[in-house]
Amino acid sequence: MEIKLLTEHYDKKEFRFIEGYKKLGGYETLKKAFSLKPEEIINEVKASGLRGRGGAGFPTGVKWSFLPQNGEKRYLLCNADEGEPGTFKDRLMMERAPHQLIEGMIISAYAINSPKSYIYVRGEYNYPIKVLEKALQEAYDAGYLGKNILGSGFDHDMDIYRGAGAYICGEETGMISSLEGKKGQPKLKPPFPAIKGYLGQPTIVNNVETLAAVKYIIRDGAEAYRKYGTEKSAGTKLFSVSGNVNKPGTYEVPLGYPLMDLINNECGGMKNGAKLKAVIPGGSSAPILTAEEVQKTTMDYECLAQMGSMLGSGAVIVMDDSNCMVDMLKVTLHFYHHESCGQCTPCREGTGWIHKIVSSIVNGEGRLQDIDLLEKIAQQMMGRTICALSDAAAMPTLGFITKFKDEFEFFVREGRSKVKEVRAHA
Amino acid sequence: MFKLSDEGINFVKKELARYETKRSAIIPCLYRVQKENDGWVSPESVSYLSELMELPEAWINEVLNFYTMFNKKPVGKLHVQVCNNISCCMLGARELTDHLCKTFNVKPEEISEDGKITISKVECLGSCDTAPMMQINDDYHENLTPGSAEKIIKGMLNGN
Amino acid sequence: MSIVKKPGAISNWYLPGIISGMIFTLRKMIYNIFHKDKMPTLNYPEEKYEYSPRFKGQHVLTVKKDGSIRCTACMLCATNCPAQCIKIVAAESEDPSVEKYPINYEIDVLRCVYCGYCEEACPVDAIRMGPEWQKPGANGSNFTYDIQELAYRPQLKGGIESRLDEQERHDFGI
Amino acid sequence: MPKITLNGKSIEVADGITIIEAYKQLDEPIAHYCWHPGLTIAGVCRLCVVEIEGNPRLQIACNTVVQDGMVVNNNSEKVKTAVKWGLDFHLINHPLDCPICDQAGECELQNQYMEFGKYDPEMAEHKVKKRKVVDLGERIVLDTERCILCSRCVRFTNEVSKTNELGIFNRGDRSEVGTFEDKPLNNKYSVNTVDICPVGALTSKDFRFRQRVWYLKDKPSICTGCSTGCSVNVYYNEEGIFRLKPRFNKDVNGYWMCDEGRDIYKHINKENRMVRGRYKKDGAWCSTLPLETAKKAGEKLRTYSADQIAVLVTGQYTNEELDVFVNYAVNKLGTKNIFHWKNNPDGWNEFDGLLLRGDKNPNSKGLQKVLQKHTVGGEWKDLVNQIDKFKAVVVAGPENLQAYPDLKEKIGTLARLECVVWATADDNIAFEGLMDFTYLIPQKTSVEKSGHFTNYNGLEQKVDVVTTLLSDSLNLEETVELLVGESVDMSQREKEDMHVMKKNYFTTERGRL
Repeated sequence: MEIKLLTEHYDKKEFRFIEGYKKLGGYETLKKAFSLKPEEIINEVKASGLRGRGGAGFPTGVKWSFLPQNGEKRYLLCNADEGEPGTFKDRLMMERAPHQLIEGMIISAYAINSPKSYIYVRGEYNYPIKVLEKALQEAYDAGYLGKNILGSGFDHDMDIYRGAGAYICGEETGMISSLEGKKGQPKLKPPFPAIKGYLGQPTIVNNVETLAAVKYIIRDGAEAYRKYGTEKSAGTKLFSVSGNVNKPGTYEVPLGYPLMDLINNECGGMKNGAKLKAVIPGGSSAPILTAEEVQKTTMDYECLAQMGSMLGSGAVIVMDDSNCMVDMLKVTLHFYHHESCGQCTPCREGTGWIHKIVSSIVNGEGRLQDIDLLEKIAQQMMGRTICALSDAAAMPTLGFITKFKDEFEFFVREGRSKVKEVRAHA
Repeated sequence: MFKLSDEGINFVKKELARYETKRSAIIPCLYRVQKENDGWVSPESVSYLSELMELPEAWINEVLNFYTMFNKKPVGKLHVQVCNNISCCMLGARELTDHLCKTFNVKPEEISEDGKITISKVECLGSCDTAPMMQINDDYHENLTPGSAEKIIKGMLNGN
Repeated sequence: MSIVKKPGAISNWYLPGIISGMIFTLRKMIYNIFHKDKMPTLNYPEEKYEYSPRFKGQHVLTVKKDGSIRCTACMLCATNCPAQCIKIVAAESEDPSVEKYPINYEIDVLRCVYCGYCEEACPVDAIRMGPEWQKPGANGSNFTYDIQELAYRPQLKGGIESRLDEQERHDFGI
Repeated sequence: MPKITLNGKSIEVADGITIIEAYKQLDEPIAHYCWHPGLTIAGVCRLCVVEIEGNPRLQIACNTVVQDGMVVNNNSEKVKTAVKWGLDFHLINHPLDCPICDQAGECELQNQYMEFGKYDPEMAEHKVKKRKVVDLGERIVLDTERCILCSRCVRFTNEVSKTNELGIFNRGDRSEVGTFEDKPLNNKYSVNTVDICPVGALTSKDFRFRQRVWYLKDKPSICTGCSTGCSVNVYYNEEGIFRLKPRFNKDVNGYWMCDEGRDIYKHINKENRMVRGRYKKDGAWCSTLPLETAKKAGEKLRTYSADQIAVLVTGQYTNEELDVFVNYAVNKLGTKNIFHWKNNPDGWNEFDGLLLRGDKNPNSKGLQKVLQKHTVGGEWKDLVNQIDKFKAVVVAGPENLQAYPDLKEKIGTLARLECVVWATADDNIAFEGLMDFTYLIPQKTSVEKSGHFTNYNGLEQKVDVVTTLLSDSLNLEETVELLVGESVDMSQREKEDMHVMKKNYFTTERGRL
């Protein structure tokens, strides 16, 4: 059953502008937040069990409490560099409800006592940036941003930074590097950004959805938020469903929702009534689930971890049986090969290597030992690098190979796909 | 020799003051240069920008080469970027790209002879529910078929 | 070794031995006159013996398809040479894909012990030892062979082309 | 002081150091490329992985600070496999053209693969091709294909030389190191990037292809290029000296040295040296052994009275030599007219903030000390003022004539005197301008003698004999002894001169058959 918490007013056009937003209860929560102490907000967020919605699923309240108490200037960054293939929920959130994000950010900034925040939007999102810029101006004009907001004595400035097309900038330290005007290469951890982030200052990076959800946690209280979802995965989550379904799109459901229900009820079932073959549950870096596994999957952090996959950014890619898995892996690996920042050797060389191997299999030049080699390489790429891009390339590789080994072997032996003809594209 | 317009120079000065470090202004300034330089950033313009911003050329060049939205080669008036990522590929993005390349007689990533169009394959543009899709200059065009995509581009080419 | 002498009077006579020797020689001579083709000796130096191609004789520097020298002046042969008879002077090549080549490559064949280590050490099949085995000279300096002699001497008819092509270079990972 | 256990050995280390530094301290082998003690941590090569007890993930040693009680190892199977694969990842796109590459023999990739490698390459795909032989100015050649993107050189230009020329452009396995549009990398410290490059991506034009490194020996010495006195290693063989590389010295130069200093070996090599002693007689140059020249000069010199002799001295000799020289000049020649010749008195105290100084002599401080001891000394201008007073001058000339751009002009001034006795290591066309009764006495260079140099800071540093290029030449001590008529025992001289010929010099010695 879809629960419209964040997405309640997304269909209403006036929700995008400040008057309409205020009419629908906007910025009321901000007033409530200012009546609370920052620590109380942090505790409320902790109690709500909100976990980062960008991919890693780290508890947000805990992340905020890592900030050093030394009076250094803190930054809040909103991660709107939505690059994970299959994900498009943040775009929707920025287009349909910019003020919801801004309000959530002001509350969060107040909680962590940050005077300055940036929304880092991926460069391709030209329209969302325009919407956000307008909303930001409206918020400044209405006195929700700037000096002494609503007479609370809290000053906050917010700015938008437009990325320029690099998946890796969605990684929090990569984003910080990019914001500093460098290549978007992730930074070494430790120190973590909460200790030393943007320009060496303590920095909190949160996803759009996370920050927007903060508003609802403060509005309704942690208990009300916990009502949705499971014990360990509280709240609702926006899932971006794409692929071979009848109604692809973004759906807000509580965590712990069965994946089959999401496909059959919300998305209207498989396109043309085709047979479900596999689902990638959390963006292309999540290991794939076979049709049998899908039946018993519920969409929450724990269940998916148990299935050997992950919730990631909530991008559900549904595949029917017309898709060749070797070909799909090639497409996926092309992406990681293209997006590897080139900093750490295992990722830089490994992503290229496995992409080349899979390409040569698709071109009919594969060798049987290549399949084992792919597994070996992928295993050695896991956990060896600064950021998780290397893992993100290795995990689907392992997933595809272990679960659809017969297709790979068939392709190597016969030089053609088991499923359909894959032509070489220019 | 490339030079920014006065408006552009003011923009650069404003951006330099806007962020905490001067370096942060590199991306916005490169966007500006790209806009004023027919859609791409030439090496001369990097040197020019380096002088204007008083930052080393290598820093600007690093940024320029890292991000895919800056074009290092001249592009056509219509820069058609077809998403070739997983969701779009499942629904025929590659066939769409091939069709467009054949129709408009260009090779992917290359500028057409008349300089009007460049078709390139890009990674996920965050519009997977409406696959396959393409971005022409700044705008998204979604739920495409080879026929509809061709029609859109032809319409825009004739409109020019 | 000791010479065993048979005791007896006849063996002290030389004449029978000499005559039997003469008969043997005469028989061979007459045989050879009528079977010239089966004669085992050569009329050196008009005739020369051809060794098998595997004979480790005179060094040859191989060339590429375009006739330029294959050697990359890595000096591994010179390093490996137990007689220290190889002298190489490397230089920067105009062609970036070649990068380095020898402007001077000399082998002092009088010091050379023909051990073949240079051939073994060469990573690019640039030096081989061929079946030629002798070349006289009147002066010490005649025995220091340079690139001209090693790669392009008339007997080689424009040089021996190394098999190593681009594909093989790839296979070797070069 | 945290106490930690590395590979089963316990060690006490300073607070706040990283595990890799502890490994270095213990001299345990650990693979690494991007880490360099003189630069910030990049943590990108991922080779220095270690297993820390209680941590399921392998950590990189260069970015992990030691904590008390840490138990670390890098010899478990897990770590070894990770390092092997790490090296394979480095090599899959690295061209294996070691025969051509000038780094071969001192290449970290070779060494570490030999030590830690997998020895079983599985790469069957085509390598990524990148640009080769990129000309980066006067001193550097870049090969982007060989680069393993450790970013040491980039960090060097950003952090040490602060010139920011280098960058890594593009991303993924298309990344290429380089300067913008191949602009020259012409900062004053550029060749340090060659030293820190673990592979043959950056090579020095000066040294490139001149020698294979395994033909070279190295010995420590001090750079005589300026008064900083950087610690260096001199690389040489029987054919001469080929290069200088900085040697770590935390008190003076750290890990670096300037490009100018790297050129000083050129004046030491035989081609530029004064091999035979020379003197001018009846307008023609005669050449003899250095010893004979010095004796002849001494005979002539002793015909003048003490007041007629001036002594000109440069700070290019060791403390020991200068001590004897000044002592003999004062006490045996009896002159008080000793002048300190400086290379550029105006820019004498210049300093570029890192290493380079305006005083281009290794031992100006030492010379001043000696002069003070004997309460003598004047400047060049003092000599010029009273030049008519003198008939003869003894010059302890600069070893590196390049550092004295006004040499010709100075020679012109000195030529006005009747007799010039000049101790010099290098030959120069400017000497032709001198008149009769000129004696040029060949000197040893800094790599051929032992002694001490005192740098700008008063730090005394020892130099030892690295090699002998010209066994006949004298040091300043012997020269002055001969000048005052004492005898010098040459029988103990090392006889082996360097061979000018390359490896098979035997051919020339063989003669006709």
